[in-house]
Amino acid sequence: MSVQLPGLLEDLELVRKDFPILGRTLADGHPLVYLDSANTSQKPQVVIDTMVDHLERHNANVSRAVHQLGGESTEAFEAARDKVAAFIHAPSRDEVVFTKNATEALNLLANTMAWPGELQVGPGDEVLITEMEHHSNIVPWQLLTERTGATLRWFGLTDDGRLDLSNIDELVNERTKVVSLVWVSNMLGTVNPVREIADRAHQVGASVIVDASQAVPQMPVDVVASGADFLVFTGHKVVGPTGIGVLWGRRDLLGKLPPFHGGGEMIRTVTMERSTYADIPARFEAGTPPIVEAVGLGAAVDYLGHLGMADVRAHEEAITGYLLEGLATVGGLSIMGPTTVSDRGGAVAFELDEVHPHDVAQLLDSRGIAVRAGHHCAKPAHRRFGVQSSVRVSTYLYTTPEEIDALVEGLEYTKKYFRVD
Amino acid sequence: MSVQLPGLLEDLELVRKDFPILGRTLADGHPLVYLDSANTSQKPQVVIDTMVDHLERHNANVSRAVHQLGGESTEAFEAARDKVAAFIHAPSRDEVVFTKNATEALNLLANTMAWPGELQVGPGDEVLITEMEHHSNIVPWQLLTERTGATLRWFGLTDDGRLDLSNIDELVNERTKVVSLVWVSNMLGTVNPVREIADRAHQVGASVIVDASQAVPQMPVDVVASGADFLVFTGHKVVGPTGIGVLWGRRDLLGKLPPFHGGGEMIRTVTMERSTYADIPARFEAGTPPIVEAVGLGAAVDYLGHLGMADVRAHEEAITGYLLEGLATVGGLSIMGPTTVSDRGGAVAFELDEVHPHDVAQLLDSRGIAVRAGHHCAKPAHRRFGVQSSVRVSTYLYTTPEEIDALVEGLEYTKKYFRVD
Amino acid sequence: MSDLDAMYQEIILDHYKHPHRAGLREPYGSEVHHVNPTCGDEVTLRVHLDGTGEDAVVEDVSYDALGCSISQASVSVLTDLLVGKRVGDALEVHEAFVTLMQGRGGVEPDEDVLEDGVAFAGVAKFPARIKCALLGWMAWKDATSQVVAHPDHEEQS
Amino acid sequence: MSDLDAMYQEIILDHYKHPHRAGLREPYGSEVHHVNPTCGDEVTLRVHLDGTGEDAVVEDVSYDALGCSISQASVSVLTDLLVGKRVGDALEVHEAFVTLMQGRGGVEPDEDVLEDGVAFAGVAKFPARIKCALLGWMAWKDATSQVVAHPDHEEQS
Ligand SMILES: Cc1ncc(COP(=O)(O)O)c(C=O)c1O
Ligand SMILES: Cc1ncc(COP(=O)(O)O)c(C=O)c1O
Repeated sequence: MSVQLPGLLEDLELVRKDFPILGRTLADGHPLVYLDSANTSQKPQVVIDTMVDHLERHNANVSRAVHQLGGESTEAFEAARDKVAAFIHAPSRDEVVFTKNATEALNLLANTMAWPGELQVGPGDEVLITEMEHHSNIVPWQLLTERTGATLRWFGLTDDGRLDLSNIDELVNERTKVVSLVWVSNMLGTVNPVREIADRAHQVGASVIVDASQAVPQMPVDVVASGADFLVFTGHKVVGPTGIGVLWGRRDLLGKLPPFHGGGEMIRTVTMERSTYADIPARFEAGTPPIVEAVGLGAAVDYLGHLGMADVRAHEEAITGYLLEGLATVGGLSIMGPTTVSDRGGAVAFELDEVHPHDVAQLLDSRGIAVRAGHHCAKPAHRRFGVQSSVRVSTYLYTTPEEIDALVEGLEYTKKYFRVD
Repeated sequence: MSVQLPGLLEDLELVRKDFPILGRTLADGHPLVYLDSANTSQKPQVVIDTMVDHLERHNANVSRAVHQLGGESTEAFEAARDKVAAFIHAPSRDEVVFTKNATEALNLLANTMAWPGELQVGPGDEVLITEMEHHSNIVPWQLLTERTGATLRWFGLTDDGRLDLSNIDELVNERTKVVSLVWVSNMLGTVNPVREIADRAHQVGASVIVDASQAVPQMPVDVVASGADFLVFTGHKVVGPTGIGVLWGRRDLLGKLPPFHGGGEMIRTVTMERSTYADIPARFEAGTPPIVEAVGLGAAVDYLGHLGMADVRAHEEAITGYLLEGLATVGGLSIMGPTTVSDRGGAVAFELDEVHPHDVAQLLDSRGIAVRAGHHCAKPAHRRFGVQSSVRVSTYLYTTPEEIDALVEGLEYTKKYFRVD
Repeated sequence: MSDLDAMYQEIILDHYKHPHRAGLREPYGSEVHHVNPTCGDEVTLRVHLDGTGEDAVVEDVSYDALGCSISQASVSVLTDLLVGKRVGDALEVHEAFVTLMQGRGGVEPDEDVLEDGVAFAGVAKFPARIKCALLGWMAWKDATSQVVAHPDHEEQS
Repeated sequence: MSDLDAMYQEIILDHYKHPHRAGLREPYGSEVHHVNPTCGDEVTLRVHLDGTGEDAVVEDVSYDALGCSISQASVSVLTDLLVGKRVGDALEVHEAFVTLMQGRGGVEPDEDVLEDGVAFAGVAKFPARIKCALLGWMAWKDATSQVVAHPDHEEQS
C-alpha cells in the first residue's frame, strides 16, 4: 500500500483477505471497489463458514426439541444473543430481541404503542423525529400517529447538515411521548448528540428510541451510556447476514409493551378462551426465529470485537478524512452534510454539477466502483437540501486510500464523459 | 437398503447424500435418525452452496443500487420470487410477498385487518379458525378480535382428529369475515378439505387464509385450485433456510390491505406531510429483505421441483404408512389423529402409556433418534384430546424404512428402560 | 463500442442537454405524476388529444421531468415520436419501445418505427436503468388511457 | 454409567413412580401455577408457612404436577428436602439445587445439603431438561416469596 494514513487498521491487506468478495473482478476486468457499505456491508469468511457449519452439522429448530441437534442449535442461537448483548453492553441478555432487520424493530415499537399499555400513544400525544431519518424511522411513526390521532413533529436541520436544536425546548414538551432519532445519518453522515437529546426527553418522561443502524457498525456502542431506552440496528450492516436485526430495550420498558406478533414461542399458554405471553425476549419473537442468521450475526460481532471497535472507528475517521479531502479536489462537487470528520460517520452524499447521480454511479460502475445513487431512503432530508437525489460514497473497515483515489479519478472521468468542465 | 416399499423415492440413498447433516454421527457413535422434519427440514448441499456463492460473490443490497453487484443481487432475489411463484402456481410473481416466516405472514394479515380498509375486521364480525391450528394461526386472531371487538370462532375436531364440519352452516355465516385454517396439521397430520371449506366461505363473502406450512413441503400445491385467497408457508420447512417465509395473496385482495410495516422499499414517496406506498409485493416488504435467504429458498424449491412434488408426496405416503404399521406393533401406544394414510401427512403424534413424552424423546435421543416432545405449538388440539403433550415423529423425503425400524426398536427399549410392560 | 458508450449514445446525451418540448403546457386532457421509487426520478406529464378513440391524434405531450440522462432523454424522444400520430399508431410505437427495453439487449429495434428511439437499445443491457428509460413512456400511456376512457372529460386549459 | 443412566437414577424413577406429598392440600399461604412454555409441563403448587420472616417454618408444600419424570421427581424430592425447614435454610437448599442444575455438570453436589437431590446431578448435562428439574423449585420460591411478602395475608383454608 502506498498511501499511509494515521489511524488505518493495521494489516489492512490481511483484513481485506478475510472478505472473499473483495477479490472479485467485475466486467472489463476491473477489480471491485466497494464504496456502498452503508447500504450493506460485505461478509468475512468466518461469518459465512460459521453459517455453513451450522447448516451442515447442527441445523434444527430451537427451544422446542429435546434432541441433540436441537440442543446444539439452541445453544448456538442463544450464544449469539449473549455475544450481541456483550457487544452493545446490554445490562441483560434478555433485553436483546432478534428481529428481521432494523425496520422490523422500529415497527415493533411503533406498532405495539398503538395498543393499550403503559406506553400507548393516543390523541394529543406527540411523537418527535428528525428530518434526517431513514424512511424506516419515519413511515412507522406516520402510520402510528395517523391511526391513533397523535401528532408527528420534527427536528429540522441546519444548512451544514446537523440537527437544529434551537427549538428543542418547544419540541420536547409535556405532550411528547416518544423521541425517535438516528444516531449516525445514513445520508449526511452526521453523528447526532443522542445523549443530550435523550436527557432532555427523559425530563418530560418521553421514551427515547435510537436508530443505531449506522452507528453500531462504525463505533463502540454502550446502550446505557447512549441514553437510549430502545435501540435498534440491523445485521447486514455489521458484516452479518440479511434476515436479522436487533431491538435492545430496557427491561422495564420492554415489559410494558403489549405483544407484537402472535404465534409459536411467544406464548406462555394458549387456550381457546385466551392466551398468556412469555417473558422477554421470547415474548417478541413469534415463530421460528432467524436461527442461522443469528448464528452468523454472533460470528460477525465476534469478528468486529477482535478487530476492536475503537480501531474500526479510527479507521473510518482516517478514511473519511481522506475521502473528504479527495472530493474537495473535484470541481463542481458539493457535499450535503458535515465536510469535516468531527462528529461524522463514513457516509458522504454529494451532487456533481450537470451530471445526474444515476449517471455518476453508472460511470463509476463502468470502472468497478460501487456507490449508491438515489434518495437513500431519506427523501425528506434530500428535499431539505433542495435536491431530489444524490451520490453516496460509504466506506468501511476494509476501505483503502487507493480505493478513494480510484473514486476521485472516476469522478474526473465522469465529468469528462459528460463534457462538464 | 433392505426394505422395499412401493412409492419410495428412487435413488433414496443418493438423495440422502445431498444432505450433509444426514451423515453425522451423534453421541456414543449413533448415526443421526432425524424424525423431526415437521419442526424444521434439513438442507441439501445445493441450498447451502447457493447461499455461500451469493455471500462470497454477489452480496449487495437489492433494488437500490445501480452497480453490478447490486444488479446481480437484485436479479438473484427476484429470480427467487419467480421460482416460488412457479412452485405454488401463483398467477403472478407480484402476488408473492417475502416475509420472515409463516408466523409473520399470518400476522401481516391479522394486523392489517385491524386498520381501515375494505378487509377491516370490526365489532360484530367473526373470524373462524379451527381447534387444530398452530399457535401462529391462533394468537394473531385472538389479538385481532380482542383489539377490534370481533368474535373468534372455532371448528371443533372429531375423535379421529378430523375437522368437525357438522355445524359448518352455522359457523360460516353472513358475519364471517375471515376463515383461516391449516391445510395439513403439524400435530395430527390431518389433511383438511380446504377447497370445500373455501367454497362455503366464499358464498358468504369471507376471505380464506390457508396455513400451508406443512402442505407446501409435502405435496404439489396450486394456490388457485386450493380455493385460498391468501396462503402462507415458511422457508425452513421446504429444505430452505430460516429467516424467510412466503405470503401469497390474490392480487385484488392484497391491494385492499393497508400497509403493514413502514420503511424503506415499501414507499412510493415520503414527505413530511404524508407518504404514499409502492405496489405489491414491495408494499409489504419494508426494509432490507432477507436476501440471501430468498436466494436459498429459490434453490430449495428448485431442488424439490427436480425431485418432483408428486414423487415427494408418494414417498411421504409410503413412509407414513410404514410408520403407522410400525407404531401399531408397540403396545400401549396411542396415536392422536388419523391412523390410516388417506388424507394424512407425515407427522404422527402419540402417547406411550406410563412414559412422559419428554422421557420418550430423551431415550430415543440417546440412540440418535430425533423426535419432538411437547405441545408442538398446538395446545388447544392437545387439550381436545385430553393430553398435555405428546411425542411427534415426522418424516420427510429423506426418511428411510430402516429409520422407522430404528424408531420402533427405540420405543421398545424405552418401555423396557421405564419398566413398562 | 463499449456497453457504456452504447448506452450513452450521442443522441441520448444531446436530448439530455437539449430536451425537446420540455415544460408543462395547456390545454391538456389529463395530467399524471409518476415516480421511480428506487431512485426518486419523477415526471409530471400532460397529454392533449384531438378527437376521440383510436382515431384521436396526439396533439401535444408536455412534461416536467426530474431525473437522469436516460429518463430525461427518453421522454424527450417520446414527444418527437408520438406527437402528431394517431393514438392507435402511437400505442404501437409505445409497444415497440417497451419490447426493446425489456428485451435484455436481444431485440433488434426497427429504425423505421423507433427513429431516435433505437439509441436506447444499449440501455436494455442495464437492468437497473430500464425503469429510467420507461418512466416517461409509462406516464404517457397512463395519461393517454385516462383521456381515452373519459373523452368527454372537460379539457383543462 | 452412561449419561442417560446418570440422569435417570433409580431414585428419580422411584420418585416419579411414587411421588411424595402429591396433591393439593389446605391450609396454604399462597398458590402459584408455573408452566414450562417449551414443553407444556405444568405445576400448581401451594406453600403453607408457620410463623413469619426467615424464621418461619415450611409446614407443607402440596402440588399438582403434570410433567415428565424429571419434573415430577424433582418436586417430590423438593418436598422431602424443604418441608420442616426454616425458610432461611430452605432458601439455601434451593440455591444449592439451582447452582447444581445450572453448573452444566461441573458442580460437585453436597450430599449433606441436597440428600436425594444429588441424584439430579446427571440432569445438569442435558440443557433441555434443566428447566424440567427446576420447574417445581421455581414455583416454590415464587410461592414462598409471596407468603413472606404478605405474611398477614389471610391463609386460605
Ligand atoms: C402448521 C404450521 N403453521 C405455522 C407454523 C409456523 O412456522 P414458522 O415458525 O416458521 O413461522 C408451523 C411451524 O412451526 C406449522 O407447522
Ligand atoms: C439509518 C438507517 N436506519 C434504518 C435502516 C434500515 O435497515 P434495514 O433495511 O436493514 O431494516 C437503514 C439501512 O437501510 C439505515 O441506514
